Amino acid sequence: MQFLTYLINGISLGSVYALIALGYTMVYGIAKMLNFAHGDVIMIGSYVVFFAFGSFGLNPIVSVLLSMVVCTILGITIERVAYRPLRGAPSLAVLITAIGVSYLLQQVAQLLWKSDPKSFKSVVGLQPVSMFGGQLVISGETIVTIAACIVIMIALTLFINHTSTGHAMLAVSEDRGAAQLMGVNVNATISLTFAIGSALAAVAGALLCSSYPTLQPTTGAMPGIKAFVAAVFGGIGSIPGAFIGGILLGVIENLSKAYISTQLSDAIVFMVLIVVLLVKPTGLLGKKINVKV
Amino acid sequence: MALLEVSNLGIAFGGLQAVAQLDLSVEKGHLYGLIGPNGAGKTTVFNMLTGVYKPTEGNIVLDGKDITGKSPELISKAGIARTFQNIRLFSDMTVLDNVKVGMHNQVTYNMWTGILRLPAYKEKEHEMNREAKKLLEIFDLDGEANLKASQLPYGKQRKLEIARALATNPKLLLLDEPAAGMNPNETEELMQTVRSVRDQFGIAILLIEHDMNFVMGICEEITVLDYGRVIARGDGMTIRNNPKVIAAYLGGDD
Amino acid sequence: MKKFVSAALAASMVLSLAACGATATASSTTSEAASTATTEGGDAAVGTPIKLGGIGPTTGGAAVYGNAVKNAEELAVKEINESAGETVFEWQFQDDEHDAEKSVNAYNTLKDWGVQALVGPTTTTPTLAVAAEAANDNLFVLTPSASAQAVIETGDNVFQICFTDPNQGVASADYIADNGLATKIGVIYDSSDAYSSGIYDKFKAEADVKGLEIVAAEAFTADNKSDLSTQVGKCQAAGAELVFLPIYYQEASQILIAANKTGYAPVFFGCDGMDGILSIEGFDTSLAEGLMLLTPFSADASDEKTQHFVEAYKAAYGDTPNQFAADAYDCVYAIYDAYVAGVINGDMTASEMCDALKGAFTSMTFDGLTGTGMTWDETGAVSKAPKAVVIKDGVYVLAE
Amino acid sequence: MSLKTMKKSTRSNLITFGIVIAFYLIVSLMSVMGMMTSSFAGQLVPICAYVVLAVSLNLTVGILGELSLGHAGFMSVGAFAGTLVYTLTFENTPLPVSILLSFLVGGAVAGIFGLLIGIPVLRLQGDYLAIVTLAFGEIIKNFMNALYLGYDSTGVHFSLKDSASMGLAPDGVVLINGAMGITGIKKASTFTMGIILILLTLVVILNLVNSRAGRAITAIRDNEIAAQSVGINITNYKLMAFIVSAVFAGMAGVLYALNFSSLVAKKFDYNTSILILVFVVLGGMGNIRGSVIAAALLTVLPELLRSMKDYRMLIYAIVLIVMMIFNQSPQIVSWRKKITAGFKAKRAAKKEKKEAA
Repeated sequence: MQFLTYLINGISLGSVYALIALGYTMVYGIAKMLNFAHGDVIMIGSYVVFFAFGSFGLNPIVSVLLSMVVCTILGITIERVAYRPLRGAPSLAVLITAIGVSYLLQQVAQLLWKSDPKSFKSVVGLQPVSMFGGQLVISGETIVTIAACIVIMIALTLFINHTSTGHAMLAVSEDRGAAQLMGVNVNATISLTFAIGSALAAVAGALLCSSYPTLQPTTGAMPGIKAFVAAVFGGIGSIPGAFIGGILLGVIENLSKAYISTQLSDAIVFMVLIVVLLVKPTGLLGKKINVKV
Repeated sequence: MALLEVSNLGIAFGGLQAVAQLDLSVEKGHLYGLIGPNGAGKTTVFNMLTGVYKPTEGNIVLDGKDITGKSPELISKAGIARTFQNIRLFSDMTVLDNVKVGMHNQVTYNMWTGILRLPAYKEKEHEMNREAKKLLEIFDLDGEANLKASQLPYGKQRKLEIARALATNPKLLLLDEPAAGMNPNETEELMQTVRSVRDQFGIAILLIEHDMNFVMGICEEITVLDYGRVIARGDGMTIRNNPKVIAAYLGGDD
Repeated sequence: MKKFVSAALAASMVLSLAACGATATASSTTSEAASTATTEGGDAAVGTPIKLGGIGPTTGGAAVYGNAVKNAEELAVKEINESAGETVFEWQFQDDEHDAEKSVNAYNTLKDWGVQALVGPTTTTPTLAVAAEAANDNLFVLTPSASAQAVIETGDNVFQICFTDPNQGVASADYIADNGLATKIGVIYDSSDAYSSGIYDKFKAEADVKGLEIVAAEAFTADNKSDLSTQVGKCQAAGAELVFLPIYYQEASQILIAANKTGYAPVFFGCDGMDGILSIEGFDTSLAEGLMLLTPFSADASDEKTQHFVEAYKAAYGDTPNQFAADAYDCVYAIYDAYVAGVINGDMTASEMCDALKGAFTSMTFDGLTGTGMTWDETGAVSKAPKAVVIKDGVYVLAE
Repeated sequence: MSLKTMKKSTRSNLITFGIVIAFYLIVSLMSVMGMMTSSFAGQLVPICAYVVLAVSLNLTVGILGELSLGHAGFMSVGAFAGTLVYTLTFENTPLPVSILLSFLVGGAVAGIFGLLIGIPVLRLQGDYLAIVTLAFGEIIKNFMNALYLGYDSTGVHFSLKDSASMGLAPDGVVLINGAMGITGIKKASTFTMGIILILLTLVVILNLVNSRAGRAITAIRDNEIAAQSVGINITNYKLMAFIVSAVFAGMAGVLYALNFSSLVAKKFDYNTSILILVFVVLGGMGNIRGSVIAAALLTVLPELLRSMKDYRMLIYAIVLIVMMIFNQSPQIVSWRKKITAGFKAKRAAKKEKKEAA
């Protein structure tokens, strides 16, 4: 029974990673860039929800929607101002700029909302599900997070494979030059990708902080890195991969905390990651890269 | 025994048999052509010969030594050099350095000699520079020695690739569409160069080419591939009149 | 292109070198100007102001502590200067991002400014680095909150106003054992944090002596603190009746929430880092009901000093001060006491002032927010009585 | 040989050395003349350490072309190994010997880790490799944070849990105390040592780059398949680049650690790795001189911004973004080229006019 509890803890954590990783992988898959500022967009989104829902008492759904709008605008602005000028530059240049944006967002948050932590009020009203006479409890947040992951995963897959905009995204991801020749507006498509990624970040932020309610300007940083690891774990660019990677990461992390060492759980997670990548160099569900000679 | 003996060579990707039952033998000093319609498996043959792909069946013997399935590095050391269909130069390095990289296993000194600038360093570098410049002269590239490879015009890039391949001191040189993208004048010039390279270095050359004039003009023997199998073999005349070849190229349905 | 970039970089490098020189001169002139201004404007009897420097993380993950210290120091300096009617202290605070290297940089910046005594750094790791530098310079260091034993071992110029970690660990174990709170103890601590693991080590040693059984000792790290439910679960599974939390209040609040979710309700017991838990914006304080902590300070205390401080702090910075702020406030006032006693004045060199303050601190008794009758021994450790408080109806109540 | 007839690369290298030596002379002169601020003096050793780190990382990122996000990990193992040697030997060995020994051990240990991390490098590419190096750095950090090491009369003890689990006798000495790391280090690093390490790093890496091995490494970056086709052993040269890079990162770690009285694992986190990467990218990938200058400049920058108070790191972030765009944006680069070309043309025209006149 104890094992099941730890497993459930792992799945709840993993579902949060998965939710963040979906945004990562989406942006990576289409725009081919590691958006290191994704975690910080999540943090900004969480603050919006915190104030809208916690302080002004708006309806939780309205708060999350508001946060999605704010994050979408933020995401598009970041892309326009910081990333677009670097299109065509080496990918590392964009990576470093993304890190700069990440610092910037953290600093702005600190100046606006100060560094003292806020305790986030959960946006999930669902009662926990209790099983085996209360020995096993699954929180409402976990259920909602997993449901959100699955809905988003399916919606994204459908959107990309079955709409013309989605096809445009695929074309941009395959070959930007060719897509442009075929009349796809590359800039608009990438902007849209960032818009969707950032809207997902807002949802992820609300659910991250509902499960783990300490909100600070640095809140997004570490989950952001972990989600990035999860995305790579599952095969970066692959939407189901992000989900599986996230869940696995959370489960491994929590089981190693439970049965091996709480100090070394991160080291264990990362070692598993390295082993997985050695066996499957492009992650669990990643596409094999074939170099044509 | 011929310089290169290929017998029953084949490779399958997944379920797709890309090349099957290929026999090929190239004599020392010969100019040999490998032709066939697009997708016939010509480049795949090159990739097997140079170790990029591991054949699923058959043998490759170079100068009496079995090199089947060896790594590209070892095959280069054994004496096969190549150029690529889509030019693969070290584009951020100078033209001279590209050729010097080609000499990697010809003029050697270890890491410490380089770091500590031991006397051998100067000596070997001089030797390399001298040899490299000679090669560049042959291809009329000596004037551009200090340009970056990416700054060269297309035709010269193709030549540089051949120069680099020759720098490895090969016994057999594989040229993958050397005349692609060249105008008739350039092609003519290239034919001269290829011939003179063969004569000067006394090596065998196996080339893939779509330009029939080029192939017929310089190759002593030609093998035609279609769907991964040999459909004809012989000199230019024989090939030109072979109905199977004509059918393959014209897309006939016999 | 590359050439252009390197040329540009080189040029700015030279500029920055020049700027380095220039900043120093500029700042010294401004401070001179400032001091002249105060002498002209103040009463005739005014002495040279004492330059107090503060260091702490005002950006990055630990910014909440640094900002508390910064605000409280600023408040104390302002109050002192106002009530004295003269500029007793000039004060400057530098950010160290909770990093030893940056903290030494901050210290050197303060030195260039002419700092005479240091109130800081805030966190343990930076303090260790700065204390060693200050020991070389013989500059007085009074840290509000760097509580490791190693901090005061660095030199005889280093004093703490907070409890030393071993002290807290031992005091906590003693309190738990002596009051018979529990025999089966769980601990959740931050193994990546010097403060937390320091207290835990000593707690464990003392618990063994006192016959307390530590049934679960679970750690988390700075990178791995969003999910603490497994640690809570392990304490629950091990049957811990009391969970000792030698950690800061943000993580503690997460643990309380996680325990509440699974219906686990042991006694939670914290140290001074726990103070602040009731003032987290948005935190449901009913979860902290019954939480015990050993703390030198409580923002709810009814004494006049505390109430005045909390009010002034709230008015100036908008939130409730925590224990870091209180410690920093005390630091400034302790040095002010030495000034009032005539031990130090602004005309002393930093080294003279250090010697004078060493003498003053080892002989004086100080009443502050975080304790009355505080004294210091030669090592720089403070002696004050921690108060055990328990949270009842959302406020601290002295535990019997 | 005059400067003009010299090979272009040799000349460029000499300029790089010249910059470092000039920097040393200027700083020495300033400190003799008493013009040095404490703030700047205090940054000198870290600047040297970061320069060495940037130059060594440039070997993997710029010359070999593999993205590494774990450089701080090498720095960490080097720093801990070197500092341990130093604290154990400095009391009964002549100081220079003790310092030299700690640098050698620090470099060697980091080199071994370079080999270890080099192995996955051979199988992975691009972002997957980047994440493995990041993971490596985090594993090192996590592990060192949990490591307790000490010795007593019965021998060496260690634990990965807490200090009590070491089972040290009361007379025992704790060497590494978990998150507290190593404390009470007697400061030993000097600016001169730092400059010597920079020069050593530059000599080794520049000479390596301009030799047979360096050409092989560059060739692998430009085109791995072509490099194989001319008989280059990819494995050997990738590992060589990783190991050399790690050795110097380790030595930089020792230099850094011996500059402070305490050493904690937390310092060497992924933020530090990224910071070093920022130096490399901003200075220009493969451009060693650029790394030297960018590392020095960006280390000083946050200190220069101290007058900005609360806005310091905000401005730092903005400067970083603006510099990246200014340096790397294709449009701005071509725009800048046009302007400089315009200048050159004007100057040439002027010259011609003069000559004509």
